Amino acid sequence: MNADTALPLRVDAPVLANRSEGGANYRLRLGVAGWPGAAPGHFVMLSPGARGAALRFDPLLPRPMAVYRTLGTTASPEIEVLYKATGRGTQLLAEARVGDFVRVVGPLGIPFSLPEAGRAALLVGGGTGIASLYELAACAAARGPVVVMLGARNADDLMGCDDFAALGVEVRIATEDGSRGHRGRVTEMLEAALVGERSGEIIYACGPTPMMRRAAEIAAARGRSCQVSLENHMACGFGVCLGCAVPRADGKIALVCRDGPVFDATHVDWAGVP
Amino acid sequence: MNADTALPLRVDAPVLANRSEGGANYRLRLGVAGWPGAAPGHFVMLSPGARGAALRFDPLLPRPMAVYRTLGTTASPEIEVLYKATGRGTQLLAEARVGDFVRVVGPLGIPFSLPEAGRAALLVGGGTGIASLYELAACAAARGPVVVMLGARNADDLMGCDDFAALGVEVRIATEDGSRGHRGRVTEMLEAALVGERSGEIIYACGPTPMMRRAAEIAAARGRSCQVSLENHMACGFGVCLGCAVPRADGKIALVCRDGPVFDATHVDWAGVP
Amino acid sequence: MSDGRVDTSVNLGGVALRNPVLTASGTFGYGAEFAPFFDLTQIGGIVAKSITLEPRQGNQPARIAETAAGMLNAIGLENVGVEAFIAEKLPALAEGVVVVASVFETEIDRYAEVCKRLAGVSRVAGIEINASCPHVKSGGIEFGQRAEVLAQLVRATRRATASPLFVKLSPNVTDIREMARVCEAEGADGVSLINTLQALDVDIATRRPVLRNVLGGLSGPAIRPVALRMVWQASQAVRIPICGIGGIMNAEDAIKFLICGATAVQVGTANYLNPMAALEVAEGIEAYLRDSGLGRVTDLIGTLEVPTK
Amino acid sequence: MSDGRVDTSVNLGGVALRNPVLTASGTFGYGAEFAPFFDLTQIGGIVAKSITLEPRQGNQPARIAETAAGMLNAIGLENVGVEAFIAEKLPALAEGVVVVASVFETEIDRYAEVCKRLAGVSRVAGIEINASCPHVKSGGIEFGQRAEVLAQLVRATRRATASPLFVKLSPNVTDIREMARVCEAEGADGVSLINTLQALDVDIATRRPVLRNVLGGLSGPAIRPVALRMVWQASQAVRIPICGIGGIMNAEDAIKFLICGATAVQVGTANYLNPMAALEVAEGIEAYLRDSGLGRVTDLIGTLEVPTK
Ligand SMILES: Cc1cc2nc3c(=O)[nH]c(=O)nc-3n(C[C@H](O)[C@H](O)[C@H](O)COP(=O)(O)OP(=O)(O)OC[C@H]3O[C@@H](n4cnc5c(N)ncnc54)[C@H](O)[C@@H]3O)c2cc1C
Ligand SMILES: Cc1cc2nc3c(=O)[nH]c(=O)nc-3n(C[C@H](O)[C@H](O)[C@H](O)COP(=O)(O)OP(=O)(O)OC[C@H]3O[C@@H](n4cnc5c(N)ncnc54)[C@H](O)[C@@H]3O)c2cc1C
Ligand SMILES: Cc1cc2nc3c(=O)[nH]c(=O)nc-3n(C[C@H](O)[C@H](O)[C@H](O)COP(=O)(O)O)c2cc1C
Ligand SMILES: Cc1cc2nc3c(=O)[nH]c(=O)nc-3n(C[C@H](O)[C@H](O)[C@H](O)COP(=O)(O)O)c2cc1C
Ligand code: FES
Ligand code: FES
Repeated sequence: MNADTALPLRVDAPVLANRSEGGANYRLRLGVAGWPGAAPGHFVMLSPGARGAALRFDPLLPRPMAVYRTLGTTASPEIEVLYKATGRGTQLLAEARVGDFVRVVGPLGIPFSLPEAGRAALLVGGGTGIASLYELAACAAARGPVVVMLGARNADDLMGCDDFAALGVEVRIATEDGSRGHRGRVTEMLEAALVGERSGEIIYACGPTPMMRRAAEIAAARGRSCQVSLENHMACGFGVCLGCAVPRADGKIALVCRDGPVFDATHVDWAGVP
Repeated sequence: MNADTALPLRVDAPVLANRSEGGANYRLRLGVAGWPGAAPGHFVMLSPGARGAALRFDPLLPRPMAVYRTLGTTASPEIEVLYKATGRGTQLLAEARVGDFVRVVGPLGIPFSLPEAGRAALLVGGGTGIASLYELAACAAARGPVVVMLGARNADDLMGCDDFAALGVEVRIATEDGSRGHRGRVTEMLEAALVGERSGEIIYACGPTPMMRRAAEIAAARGRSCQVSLENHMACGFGVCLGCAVPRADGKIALVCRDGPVFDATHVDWAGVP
Repeated sequence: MSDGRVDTSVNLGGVALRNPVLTASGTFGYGAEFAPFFDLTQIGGIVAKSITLEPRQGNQPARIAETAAGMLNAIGLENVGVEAFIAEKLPALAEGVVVVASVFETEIDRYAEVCKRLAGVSRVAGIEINASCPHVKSGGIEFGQRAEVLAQLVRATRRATASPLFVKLSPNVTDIREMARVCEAEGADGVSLINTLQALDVDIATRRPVLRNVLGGLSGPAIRPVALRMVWQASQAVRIPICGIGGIMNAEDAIKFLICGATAVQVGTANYLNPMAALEVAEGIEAYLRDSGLGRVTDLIGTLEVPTK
Repeated sequence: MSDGRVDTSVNLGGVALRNPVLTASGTFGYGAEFAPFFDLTQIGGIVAKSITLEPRQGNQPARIAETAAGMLNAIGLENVGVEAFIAEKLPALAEGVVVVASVFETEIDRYAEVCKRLAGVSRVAGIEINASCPHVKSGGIEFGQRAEVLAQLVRATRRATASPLFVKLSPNVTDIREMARVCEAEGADGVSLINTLQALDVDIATRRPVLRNVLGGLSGPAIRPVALRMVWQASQAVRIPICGIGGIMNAEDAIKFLICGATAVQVGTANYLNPMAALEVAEGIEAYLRDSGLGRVTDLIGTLEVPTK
């Protein structure tokens, strides 16, 4: 079946693993019975503690999380999520133990469109946005040269670098404090990379809004096409609460969960993104 | 210092142990810096999850729990709590792991008055009420003969029997399904015990309201004095919310947390106890 | 009953429901979004997202935020408009799904006009008037906040439609009984309550409201005790059926509303965290009836036993 | 400020407070109960349990219940009465503890009489009128729910006392601004809001209300967004200072109220789960001011930045 058009399901998924990876980073593995598979850019809504013995309604809303990758067998599919335990919900998620259940709704959203065969791809990820790029890097690498640029505040803040490296793609790192790789912003690296380099790469960006906005500007200035995956507050994740609105360049409103999270960077009215 | 008049403190206490004891029963050990000690009948208010990484306000209120016993050293005092994970708060408490923190406010309440030296004591405990009687049994045993009668729905539901036995006091058990000891209610055992037995014992009861009420009736009919420790819903535990009211026989209102939890059974208007 | 079968059907002001569980307007889209999760004919019915005469775009973001056991929203009037609702949204729903259309507008005559457009649309089993909209003429105060304005609104929409007419009340009032009585007097077939409580939250880092619209509506478990109070008060004040709404997360919550006098309930915010919530509520109510030996859900409605002081 | 020292003092309608944190009436007893937990002079002050002319016994149990991120209470009027308050409760408090007396009654003239009894009692820095009491004459509706009744109440109590007079508003109203304006017009020195939201919860096993009194007041984090909305609305409507109340669990919550225009805040339900909550809120506000480079808490009050639509 085609993951791009997979219908979402709701599963109370057993926690198979939930480890700290240093800093605020955690790696969660869930058994998701009936998982239809996911394409790069798909996400799920996770309700931390929803299925603990004690019913909890605070925090109330599920958290949107990218499907970092799909694992397991067709018989017993598993998904992996890389997340940062920063606020109340993700901290609660970090407390989930093997055997606990986490409610999963997904796969959701419209995934990235992959580069045509032979076309080079430049992936730019920052903060939690890095997690949205792993499957994309894997698929793009099968079609053409891939450079992944990962940015973070500091080395601790970086997620998944080794996984990307293991894909055999070129990984460049930037940290604001210089504790690892280039000292500065990942978008500076992007800008530098586009100078003189053979043109035509397609750019993919996911991370904090200012980062994505800057990547969009750079891509436009260099005449490259750019897809971004927006991280918006969501209540439902499947187009019914109308909470995840972003203004489009044409003045209309788009729903990040239904019309995205992946957008052509030129279709977004960046000034209005919350 | 005298535990009876100890001032309560508020401590975010590290969980030293929190094990299941079969059925819904759990045994929690907390490190309580500065613990002034407690007398039999004293209780604490415990806020489950109050100090987890993720601030939780649902469930909101702390749970009243008897100080099952005081352990540790004067330098690093510990208290033990025996509890049943039945509702939302206690189920959350059951999820607390070693290293987590549980907010403790206590010691609280007016403890049991101990039997005069040489006087025999009959302790009747049911359900969660059993936990309020352990320290009492220990102290009473040092003053005269003690018989402890423990009641529960079934064998699984019983708490702390072995601890009582280890005190060297006589332990009699009643379960409603007969899965352990006498088949039936613990109050039937009490009634039987008072027939013909040498009179003058002082009776102490803690458990579900109907059980305590029945024990009070039996004691009155047999001319024995009886103290009960009421289990009432509480918000604060130290006399400020006025939530834990019970009607007294004289028509006035008493606060279980401040004027009790221990009351002379004849002072309670049983018909009005919620 | 001994054979374990129970009758969960109710008649909500002329709308026959297989069970007393509907979904709340604005929390269930136009229905089709939930088809992947369960068979919508298994619940009593759905109340669609409120619609206006023309399509509307709604507010700029941020539109939602999380609060303690609740959430805030200020979506604005975003909807596809009555024509697209009839032409595109209704046909997308499977046979047998009971649909109540929800209407809101900024002027009374526009409310009435939307009701007229819905006349004779076979898929529309009833109309719910969302009275929690700011009334431009009375300076932005909600239609449902002033008895005389509410009376005009109900009168006008009652005249405009022959379908079962329900009025969804605003909880932001001093006396919900008065508002329920007005609806009954003006010929409404039932009242739905509550809509969201007007609220505000602030980001202390930016010192800005968390919502672009500044004020938003509070929903979720946090408001359930207020909703139960209002449903019980309304049930004491009027004879028309009541649809109970507010913080229903599971069957136990829904049963509380039925006990307080609601003939049916609507599941709202819960749909976001659990797209199968409404189905689970319906199943849970049936189980409760069976366990408590009640043969019909109607045996449960309004059974709150009030202690004699 | 560079030297890290900040000025947390505020003047609340004539009452000088070392910091803007008080404790809410009915959640802090008469103060002495908290002496074991912290030095009460370290917070702005305390609002004592509401008192009546005569001692009162209050409601039969159950009086409290837990709800989602909140609690219900129906204590009734239980209190020691104004005489015992003056003779026993006030002297039990350490020097330097700022005490605001809270007054409630069933008749306006009785409210005024309690205020008179408090006249010249040196330990009483101010009086807060609890307007959330059922007014017998208007059929059990709260004094604070009808503008005319509230106006009479404020007028009568204003005449009865020269001390700083605060009116604690009921949130169970259509328009909190109107109620705040009435208080300002009648000469109140400030308004405190909010009191509890009228609510109800049900035990589905017994099909009885969880409280003996049937209805109760909802408090705790659940109501905070409603309280913030009302405080902000009131701050737009009146010039007299506002004391913000509702679901304050920590400093962040309190800061939100200050940003919304409250000159001070009251910590309520939080005192039950954390007897040191008020002290921690006061310390947290000071830390926030220091971290954000604000020299005075007054630089923070009313700084909510509203986006231009
Ligand atoms: C499509 C998508 C994919 C994402 N993938 C990942 C991922 O793979 N790994 C990861 O760590 N994070 C990811 N995020 C971000 C993640 O959803 C937030 O970090 C998370 O919701 C924050 O919750 P909290 O409990 O830590 O914060 P809180 O402050 O407790 O959150 C309060 C509310 O704000 C929302 N919120 C706060 N920050 C964000 C944010 N940055 N984006 C969206 N909602 C937010 C929460 O969902 C919640 O509703 C993704 C977001 C989106 C929209
Ligand atoms: C002085 C005293 C000492 C106690 N000692 C013990 C003990 O040592 N071990 C033990 O297991 N239990 C003890 N209890 C009972 C214990 O407090 C309750 O079992 C517990 O509060 C139930 O909380 P929950 O989250 O499981 O139930 P929930 O249903 O989630 O509780 C909801 C609300 O009701 C209150 N509540 C529910 N049942 C009771 C009850 N039986 N008594 C008081 N409040 C209740 C809760 O505190 C909470 O506020 C004691 C009670 C009192 C008053
Ligand atoms: C995001 C959102 C959008 C809503 N939109 C509408 C709407 O369009 N029309 C309406 O009548 N109610 C609307 N509501 C209110 C709900 O229908 C319901 O009355 C309210 O949320 C309380 O129920 P709950 O606590 O179960 O969510 C909306 C609620 C939410 C959370
Ligand atoms: C158990 C209880 C008793 C209360 N008693 C009073 C009272 O006597 N007088 C009063 O003005 N407010 C009383 N209140 C209301 C509080 O002062 C406060 O306004 C309300 O609880 C909201 O604040 P919170 O959410 O921080 O508790 C009481 C609240 C509770 C929970
Ligand atoms: S998150 Fe609900 S519509 Fe997008
Ligand atoms: S529990 Fe608060 S007064 Fe007893």
